[in-house]
Amino acid sequence: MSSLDDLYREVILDHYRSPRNRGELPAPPAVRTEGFNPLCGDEVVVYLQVNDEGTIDAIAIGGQGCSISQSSASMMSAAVKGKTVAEARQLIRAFKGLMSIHEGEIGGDGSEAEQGIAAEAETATVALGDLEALKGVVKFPVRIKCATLSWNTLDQALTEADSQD
Amino acid sequence: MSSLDDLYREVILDHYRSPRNRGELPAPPAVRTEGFNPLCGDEVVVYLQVNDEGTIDAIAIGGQGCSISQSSASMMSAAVKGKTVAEARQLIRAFKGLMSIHEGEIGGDGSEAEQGIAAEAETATVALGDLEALKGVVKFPVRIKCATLSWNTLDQALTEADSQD
Amino acid sequence: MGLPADLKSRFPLLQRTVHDQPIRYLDSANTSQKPQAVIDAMSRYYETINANVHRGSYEIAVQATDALENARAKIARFINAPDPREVVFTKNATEAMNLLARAWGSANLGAGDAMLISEMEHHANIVPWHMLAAERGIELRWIPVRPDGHLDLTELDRLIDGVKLVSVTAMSNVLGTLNDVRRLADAAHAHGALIAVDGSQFVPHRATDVQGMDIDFLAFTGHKLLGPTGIGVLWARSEILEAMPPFLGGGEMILSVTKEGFTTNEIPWKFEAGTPMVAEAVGLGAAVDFLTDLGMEAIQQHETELTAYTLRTLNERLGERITIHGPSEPGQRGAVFSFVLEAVHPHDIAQVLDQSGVCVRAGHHCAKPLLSTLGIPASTRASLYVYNDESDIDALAEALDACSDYFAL
Amino acid sequence: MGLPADLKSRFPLLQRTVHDQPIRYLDSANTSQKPQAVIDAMSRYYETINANVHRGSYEIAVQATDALENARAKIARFINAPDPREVVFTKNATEAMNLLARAWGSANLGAGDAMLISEMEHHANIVPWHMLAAERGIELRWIPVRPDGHLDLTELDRLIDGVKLVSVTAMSNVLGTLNDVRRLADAAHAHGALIAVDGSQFVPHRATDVQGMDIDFLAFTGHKLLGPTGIGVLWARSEILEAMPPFLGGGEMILSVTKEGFTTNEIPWKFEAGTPMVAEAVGLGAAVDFLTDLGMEAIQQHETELTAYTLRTLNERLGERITIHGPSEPGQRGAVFSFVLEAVHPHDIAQVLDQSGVCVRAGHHCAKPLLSTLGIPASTRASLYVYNDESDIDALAEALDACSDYFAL
Ligand SMILES: Cc1ncc(COP(=O)(O)O)c(C=O)c1O
Ligand SMILES: Cc1ncc(COP(=O)(O)O)c(C=O)c1O
Repeated sequence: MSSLDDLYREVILDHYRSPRNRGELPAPPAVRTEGFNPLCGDEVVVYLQVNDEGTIDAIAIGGQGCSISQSSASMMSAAVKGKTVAEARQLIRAFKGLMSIHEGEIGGDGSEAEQGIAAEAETATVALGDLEALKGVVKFPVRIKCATLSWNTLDQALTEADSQD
Repeated sequence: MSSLDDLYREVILDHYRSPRNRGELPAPPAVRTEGFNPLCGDEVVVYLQVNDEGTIDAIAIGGQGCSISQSSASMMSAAVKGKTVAEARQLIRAFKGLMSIHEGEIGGDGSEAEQGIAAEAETATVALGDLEALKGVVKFPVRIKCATLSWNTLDQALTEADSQD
Repeated sequence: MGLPADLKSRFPLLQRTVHDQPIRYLDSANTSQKPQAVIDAMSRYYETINANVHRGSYEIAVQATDALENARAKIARFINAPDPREVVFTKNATEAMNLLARAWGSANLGAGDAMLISEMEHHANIVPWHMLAAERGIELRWIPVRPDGHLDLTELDRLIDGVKLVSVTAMSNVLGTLNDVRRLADAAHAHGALIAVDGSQFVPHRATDVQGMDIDFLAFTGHKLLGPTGIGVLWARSEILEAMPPFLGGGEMILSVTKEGFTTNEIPWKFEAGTPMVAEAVGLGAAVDFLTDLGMEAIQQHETELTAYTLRTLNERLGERITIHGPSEPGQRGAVFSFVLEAVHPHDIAQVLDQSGVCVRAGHHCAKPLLSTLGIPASTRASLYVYNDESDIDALAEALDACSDYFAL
Repeated sequence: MGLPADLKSRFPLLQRTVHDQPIRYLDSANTSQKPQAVIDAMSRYYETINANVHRGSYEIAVQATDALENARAKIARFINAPDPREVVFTKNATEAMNLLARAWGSANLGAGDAMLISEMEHHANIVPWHMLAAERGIELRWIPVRPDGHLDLTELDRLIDGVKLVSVTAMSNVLGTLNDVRRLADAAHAHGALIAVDGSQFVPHRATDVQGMDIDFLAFTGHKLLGPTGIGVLWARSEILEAMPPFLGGGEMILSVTKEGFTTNEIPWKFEAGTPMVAEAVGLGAAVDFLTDLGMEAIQQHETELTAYTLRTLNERLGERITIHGPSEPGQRGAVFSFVLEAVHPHDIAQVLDQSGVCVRAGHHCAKPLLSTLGIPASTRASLYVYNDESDIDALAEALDACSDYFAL
């Protein structure tokens, strides 16, 4: 199963088996946002708390899904915790850049593909750390939506948190 | 054009060029019935007058269409004029027997195909005269509807004449 | 009887490899593979007699028309319909259900009228009714599904009382459950209702007899039946079709058109607006010939044996780690296996199995209400057809075992 | 430029004989013949990657999905659509018009609203509106046709005032008339109306640019475009598609289904209920590649030259005996010739010509209101495409001459 190892890197399986920041936050004050992949039934719930300085001081992840969507959510939560909203948004763009090389081709949403081109530039400059492990997903285009699910949900949560003030 | 001569026998072209009983009858007392082939736009109008003894004492043909539908109508009018209603109905069955060998196969109406089997027996016993010339039509299944159009219209006219009394 | 030993070799796609492994195609409930005979029948149509139908009097137009109408007659015989005019061609089973809902439904179902479907329906037998319900306020009732995968008919009398239409699947595309259609038909008719059957999964796998089942409508789809994409069938009794208003408007379905209005053609053409799927009908006719040559009895026997083998093999090999949904008795179900593997998500299973050439589907199988009832967000499904054999099941079991190890802690 | 000299040889059907004569296929406005490349693309699809789309994560399911979506993208480029998501696959142009009438029409046209079509429309662009009119009491207005075969636009301002939709053909399937779509689009937009174009005859024969024409909807059909039966297209601007309610209900078009209701998928899948016509989309993609390789400019030039040759040849050979309807200037029309031959009925002409291998259509060409306006119950129609050449026209003229003699007194 060698080529599978490109997809299921050890760090991915680790996040899948021991997800970080798993749980709930009281909402409000946190915002609660759901993301949904109708193709496979995957579900991610993001609980997000942004403090007055614009820093994400708490995040929790609920839902269920495949190893890719769940590990991506776990890594995402670890990566944005303690970051400012602006930094988190930059990370979203960078991660989409990492993913978007094939996105859109499988008929998902053309618009994301276009964003992708701009985002790829971003990817070069932002350190993704563990998230780099998800790069292998690009070879499996149907799984890209799994990987980006939690990031799209985070994006929505940030927008909602913004509009709360 | 040799095989065409099976279809366009001399007597058919003769009836096409010089149609018998062409015209109209005042209705009432005559009945007036229209037949229509939506595939090719052919149209036959039958004017029929049946006297108290149940004899067809006048018939006239209107409409327009291809050589097969028009010559069939012309021959039909000549064949039934002076006949009783019962004789005319027998002739209709006999003519359909002549035609029905292929009818129904082209998706026209399955029901006529079934009638056909019974009618073929009739064909053997009734003298069709000139009408035999239309036998060649059977080799050209799409034209069978052209040949039977006036006969179906006559059938309807007879039914209407019946219900007039 | 029995199926020919070389059957797999007649399906060109099954000769290919995937990731250097022989392909193990276990997704026939989704779509079937096509024998060379079906592919060739369509190519031959295009290469020799392609022309528009019902319109031309020249030689190839007559041949094309005959090809279309002969296919219709073959399909009528295949389901034991009394009259080919009762076979309406659609683009898939979904369009057939929509035709039923729109043309029959909008003439016969009004505000306050009730109809009855089941919890194990495919979205194709749910969404058209939701749309009709939203438009006209009809009431949709549901026959529940028991934990063992059978319909729960204990409350049938109450549920069916006052409904105008019962619409159920003959075989579940998720659980493989074979429903007792004749019993439902009798109940429907006893209550003055009509019965429609979704035969998408049943017709490819079992001898179908619309008269024996005593049903009023049957929908099925060509691509699950060794046939091409782009064609499906709605069968209905001729008196019903004759009384129904048309569905789509355009050429072929009219007798006459003026600026003021139109008159409709005879059945079945009244329901076939526009240029029909001629090559697809020819392909479906060839598929039906192929199945008839194999014999539907032999197919049933093959699939029942393989069902027993599959249940036994998966349970033996994976033990506690696997839960297979649906009826446990091989004789009461088709060869469709939805299962959950401990600690591995269906999407991951499908992905990992693909590396071994094993094609299975992960997801909701277009039956979300059923998955809600079963309490699972998604399942993995392996589904078999004439070309599958024990070696495919062995490969499946082997791959599942390895997958389970791979994801184990 | 110019078309390759061996083009006919790439169409297998055109190699056959009819009644021992080489076939002269002159019925392409009805349906076109298919190049080997298109037939092979579909066979190859079935033989190598056939699987259900948008649902599987295994290798061939991904390949099948890519094949479908790549075909969509090719077709979008072919008509210069800005976004592949604007291309909705239907089973034919007729279904595309019904989708428009049902989904857009029922949300946007109510009692008393008016729309405008023309007297030269095909039944596919008439009957769906008659059906909608019967259901909701909309007013259908008609642009008249002049005796020379052009639309009579003298009263356009009055006719278009207050309408919500203009729906016209870009090219008449009876007369060959090319309409000034851009002028009609400007008039529609100036009056706050949308414009739909029936491109069934235009798209196969002329470079199509939905942005250049500034239209809102375009319908066309695969089988007239060197493609297979069973596929058509509705193109519409994405904002319009997004605002439209769904058409048919079932799998693929949903995001979620519960017992209570459903939510719709994104465009274009929202409008594609059930298993799509995958092989047919692949075939249509191959057809579009074939036409693009030939070059739409070269095709237009070829057809315009052949149109001039046809008009000249028929008039010279048959003189007073023939009346050819439609515009007389080769540059203002497509290569579709409806004619009446003195004293011979169209049905007889088609039959007699078939004996010489010449395939023409006789009848009303699914445009009865137009034939009423022209005052003829039926006509004979010869229509050309890329594979026709002067020898076909010579054979037509020869056969018509003989036919006219045969029926002469
Ligand atoms: C102008 C026009 N519109 C629509 C159609 C309908 O196409 P289809 O029958 O493929 O739906 C045709 C051809 O029949 C046509 O010529
Ligand atoms: C039970 C059942 N009904 C209906 C359908 C719909 O078939 P199609 O997508 O070909 O319309 C399917 C398959 O997808 C099915 O399994």
